[in-house]
Amino acid sequence: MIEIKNVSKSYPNGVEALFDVNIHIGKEEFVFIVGPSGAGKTTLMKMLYREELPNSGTVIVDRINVTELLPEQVPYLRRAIGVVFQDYKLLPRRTVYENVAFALQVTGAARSQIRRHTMQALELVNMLKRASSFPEELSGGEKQRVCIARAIVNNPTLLLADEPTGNLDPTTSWEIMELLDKINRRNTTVLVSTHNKSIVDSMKRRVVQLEGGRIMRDQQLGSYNQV
Amino acid sequence: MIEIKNVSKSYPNGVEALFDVNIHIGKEEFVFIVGPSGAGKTTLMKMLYREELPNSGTVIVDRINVTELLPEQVPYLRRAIGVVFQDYKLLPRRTVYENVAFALQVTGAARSQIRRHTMQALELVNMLKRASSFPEELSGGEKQRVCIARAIVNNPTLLLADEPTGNLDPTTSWEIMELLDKINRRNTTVLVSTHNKSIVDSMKRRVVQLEGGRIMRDQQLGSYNQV
Amino acid sequence: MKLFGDIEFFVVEAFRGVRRSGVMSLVAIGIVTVSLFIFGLFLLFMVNLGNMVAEMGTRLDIVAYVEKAVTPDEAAAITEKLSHITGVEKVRYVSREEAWRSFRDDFTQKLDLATIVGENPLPDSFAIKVRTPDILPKVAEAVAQYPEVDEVRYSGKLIKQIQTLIDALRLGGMVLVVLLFFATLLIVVNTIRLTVLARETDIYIMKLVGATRSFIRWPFVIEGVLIGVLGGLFGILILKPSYDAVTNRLQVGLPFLPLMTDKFTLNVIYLVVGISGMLLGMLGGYISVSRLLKEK
Amino acid sequence: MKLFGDIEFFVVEAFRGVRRSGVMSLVAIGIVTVSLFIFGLFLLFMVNLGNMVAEMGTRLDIVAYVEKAVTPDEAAAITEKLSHITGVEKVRYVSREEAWRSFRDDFTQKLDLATIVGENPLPDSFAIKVRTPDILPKVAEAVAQYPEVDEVRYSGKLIKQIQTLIDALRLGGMVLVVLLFFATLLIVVNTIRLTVLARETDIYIMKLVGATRSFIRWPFVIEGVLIGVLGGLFGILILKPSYDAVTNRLQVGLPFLPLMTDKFTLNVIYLVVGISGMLLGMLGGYISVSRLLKEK
Ligand SMILES: Nc1ncnc2c1ncn2[C@@H]1O[C@H](COP(=O)(O)OP(=O)(O)OP(=O)(O)O)[C@@H](O)[C@H]1O
Ligand SMILES: Nc1ncnc2c1ncn2[C@@H]1O[C@H](COP(=O)(O)OP(=O)(O)OP(=O)(O)O)[C@@H](O)[C@H]1O
Ligand SMILES: [Mg+2]
Ligand SMILES: [Mg+2]
Repeated sequence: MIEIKNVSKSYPNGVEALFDVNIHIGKEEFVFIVGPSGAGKTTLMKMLYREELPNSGTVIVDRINVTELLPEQVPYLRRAIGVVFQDYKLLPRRTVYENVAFALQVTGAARSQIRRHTMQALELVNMLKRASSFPEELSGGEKQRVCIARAIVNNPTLLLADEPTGNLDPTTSWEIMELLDKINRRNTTVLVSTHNKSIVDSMKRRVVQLEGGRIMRDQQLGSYNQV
Repeated sequence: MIEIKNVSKSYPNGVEALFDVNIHIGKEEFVFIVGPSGAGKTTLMKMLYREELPNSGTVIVDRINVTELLPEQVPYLRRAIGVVFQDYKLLPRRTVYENVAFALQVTGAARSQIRRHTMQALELVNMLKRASSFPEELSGGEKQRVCIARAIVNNPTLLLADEPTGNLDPTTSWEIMELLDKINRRNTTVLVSTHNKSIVDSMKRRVVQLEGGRIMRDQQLGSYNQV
Repeated sequence: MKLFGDIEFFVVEAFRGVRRSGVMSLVAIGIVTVSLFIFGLFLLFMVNLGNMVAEMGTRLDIVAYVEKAVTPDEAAAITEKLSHITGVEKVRYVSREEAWRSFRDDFTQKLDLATIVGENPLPDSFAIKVRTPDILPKVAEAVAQYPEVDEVRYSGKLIKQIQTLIDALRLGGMVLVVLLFFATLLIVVNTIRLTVLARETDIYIMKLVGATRSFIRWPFVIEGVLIGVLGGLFGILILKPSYDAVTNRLQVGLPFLPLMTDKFTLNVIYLVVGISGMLLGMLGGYISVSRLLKEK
Repeated sequence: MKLFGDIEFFVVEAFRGVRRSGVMSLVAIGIVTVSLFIFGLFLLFMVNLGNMVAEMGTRLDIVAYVEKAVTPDEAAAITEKLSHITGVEKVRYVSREEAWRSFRDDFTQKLDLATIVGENPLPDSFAIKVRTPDILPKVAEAVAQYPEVDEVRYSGKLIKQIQTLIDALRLGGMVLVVLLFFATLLIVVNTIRLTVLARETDIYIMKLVGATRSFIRWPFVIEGVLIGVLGGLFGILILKPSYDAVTNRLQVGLPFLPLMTDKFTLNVIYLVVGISGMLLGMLGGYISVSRLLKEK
């Protein structure tokens, strides 16, 4: 599903966020990306949905060479990838419902489908009752759940969740993780970047550890800290 | 230091965020506010620096009746309170340095003082090397640390930290908590809202648990979950 | 593609955009209103100025003198004949007695010509008004063909001056209208750009969740059209009563001013203002959103 | 308070604001430039129109007739005397021979008056130009006091018409200038409001970290001034060469048009444009930021 080869990335201001990163992730996998603040986790994900291009190396997602994609093709790549952004990136002038529905509207889905799927997704994250609120009327954790709903609403083939439980209490965090796990079992590749030690430790999945832009560890059935 | 009496708050859209809340917090205290997503933690903090006014009840901070404060006096209240906002609220068109310095500039501090204190605060959260970056060039955890630096830079008498470690790895989280603890011991009241179970459990401080806008538990030397 | 569904979606989105941007949309509509009002006012002013100068030209008479005195019947016949020349607006018979009276009134206050000259030396004549000053020479020539007409006079020099002035005004007016149109364009387009720039983040997020360029673009373009149309409409709603009030006032104080009050021409001008609003709004939306879409 | 430190801080902040808002500032400056350019153009147009009408008025002569023929020496003396009347611009001696020649040229093409009248019935006269048409009657009266002067003539009816036109233009021009000024005000103020609205969140955050209203306000006000001044400056930079080019052109094609080319008046107009930019920018910044500060 994902093939990252010799990818290096430095930002215009000179920060080297990734350095010669190589990862192969299969279609059925559920992978945790861990590492300290500023390690390059978000940057790695940005490579996959082409928000940023690597300075060198290739990125292949679902047989598509992301680095060589034409600008016109980028939207179609992004529709196949659901992203839970670390900073939510909700549209401020749209309600919760509209924010989630938007991810379906861009695909040109039928109105009835949009309605049904949006309701379902909001139900899954327990935000249906706040459907008509605007993002600024939500608590941190509520925004995060709306963002999760938007990421899963159009059944993406790849789900990137960047710190999806940073503002959630342990109980809700677990529910979300179980949701991601269920989505993974329904044939969606899932990549979760997280600082939540207890979740990583209990779920026993593949763990990729980044530090200073380099892969320090890539371990099946791993835990948060190297053992 | 803080005296919250019979405070209820419902937002214009009808959501009841707080319901008859009573808390007394002494000058020397370090208090954790815990509770599920949407419990009212952020709302409670907003009452203290008067971003929101309660529908009923009184809020007294440092002998000032916040609910009766004139608009002209609000800035002075806010200068005495350092806030780590859950969503950071960094000024997007200002560098990290400028963002932190701004909290001092509003107080009319001397230029040399501003420089010294800003540098110190950035050093404390380990962000000095990124002083000239703009917020959008930072990772989630880096933004969070800048926000912490801004909150502590003018030695507030009260420090409110809303989920200050949501985007930080466990190691950095601990460092930040130790920093907050040190600040508390230097005679600053500290209120931390958090979902971080392990930190609350190990620090053994007073824990106030909110749920659905009501106080469910107010316990000295408490842990994250009721025992 | 489900084109109609898309169009409906875009329109709904556009309305939502205008509504949800609140103050910003209102301010933008206000700016567009004012610009188009000024543009319309200027158009009206230019049309009136042109009208006045043209009218000034037609006030000049061609005077056709006849050799011998004519009877009232002959006078009526000649008036009738001359009226049929193309471009002639009005023909008036001026008897030699009338001419002498007015000549004396005009010129003999001091120099008692009447007593000097004794009898009336003037012939009968016809005063001919033409529609536009530029056809004066042609009409004069046509009038001269009539056997009854002895000699034709009109002030060629004055006409040339007026013609030059009309040409200058026409050219200058055109240049100014084009200039003001571009000014309005710049203001409207850039105002809409400001409203779009304020939603840079929205556009960026839309791109991130897989929206194609055109999917993002069209609602903004339609929003531009909406702002432009509303601005144009309000502009007209201020323009029309203002113009009516001003012309009514002027007509009373300065009845000799030839003001433009032709309903059709006025409506055309109002339409031009409205359509300008629409097109400029569209252009504004298109350009601004395209700029933002291009990045990365 | 450390007032100077504060002012310095506000100015630095303002410059930072303009620079960091990038495209938005540029667009705003562009809109202000265009609006002020139009405003300036209009001011110049109005001044010229006023000039032309006034000039038209002064082209009217007062004619002072003397009873008996005068010698060249006497003529010079009378000319000198009349020139000293307040409001008189120019006095020209017209001998009875000259008057007769021009009278015949003007009126006797057809009617052979010269042969009818035989000898020259006209007296010597003085053609007197006045500075402004409204003082014509007063000057005429003053001229009539001179013993050498037999009778004074001027066309009262034409003067009244022209006076009405001048008054109408003066009033209309004033109304239009005020109107256009308000239009410019609305555009500039609202443009700056758009740039401030886009930073609503910034203002909100500043309030949260303890900034007082005036601390937030002044940088925005100064930023408005900056945008206004820059817009005014660029407006003048386009206005001046445009006006010079147009007047040069017109002077060649229409030498009889009395165009305004007085350096001082022009500079005053340019200054007005520049200062308008500054004041409107300031007002824009003040109003917009105050609106945002008021909420809560
Ligand atoms: N747009 C940008 N411009 C410049 N530097 C950037 C940009 N985005 C990220 N960086 C820098 O790149 C490095 C990696 O950032 P990244 O966001 O990938 O970290 P992260 O692992 O997601 O951290 P966190 O856990 O704090 O979210 C950081 O040092 C960050 O400051
Ligand atoms: N501005 C607002 N308008 C309307 N409702 C709001 C607003 N802010 C918060 N709420 C609602 O009030 C309730 C309490 O919100 P609050 O932000 O205090 O929760 P919280 O305890 O901080 O949650 P989290 O842990 O997710 O940050 C939530 O249901 C939220 O949706
Ligand atoms: Mg990150
Ligand atoms: Mg919260």
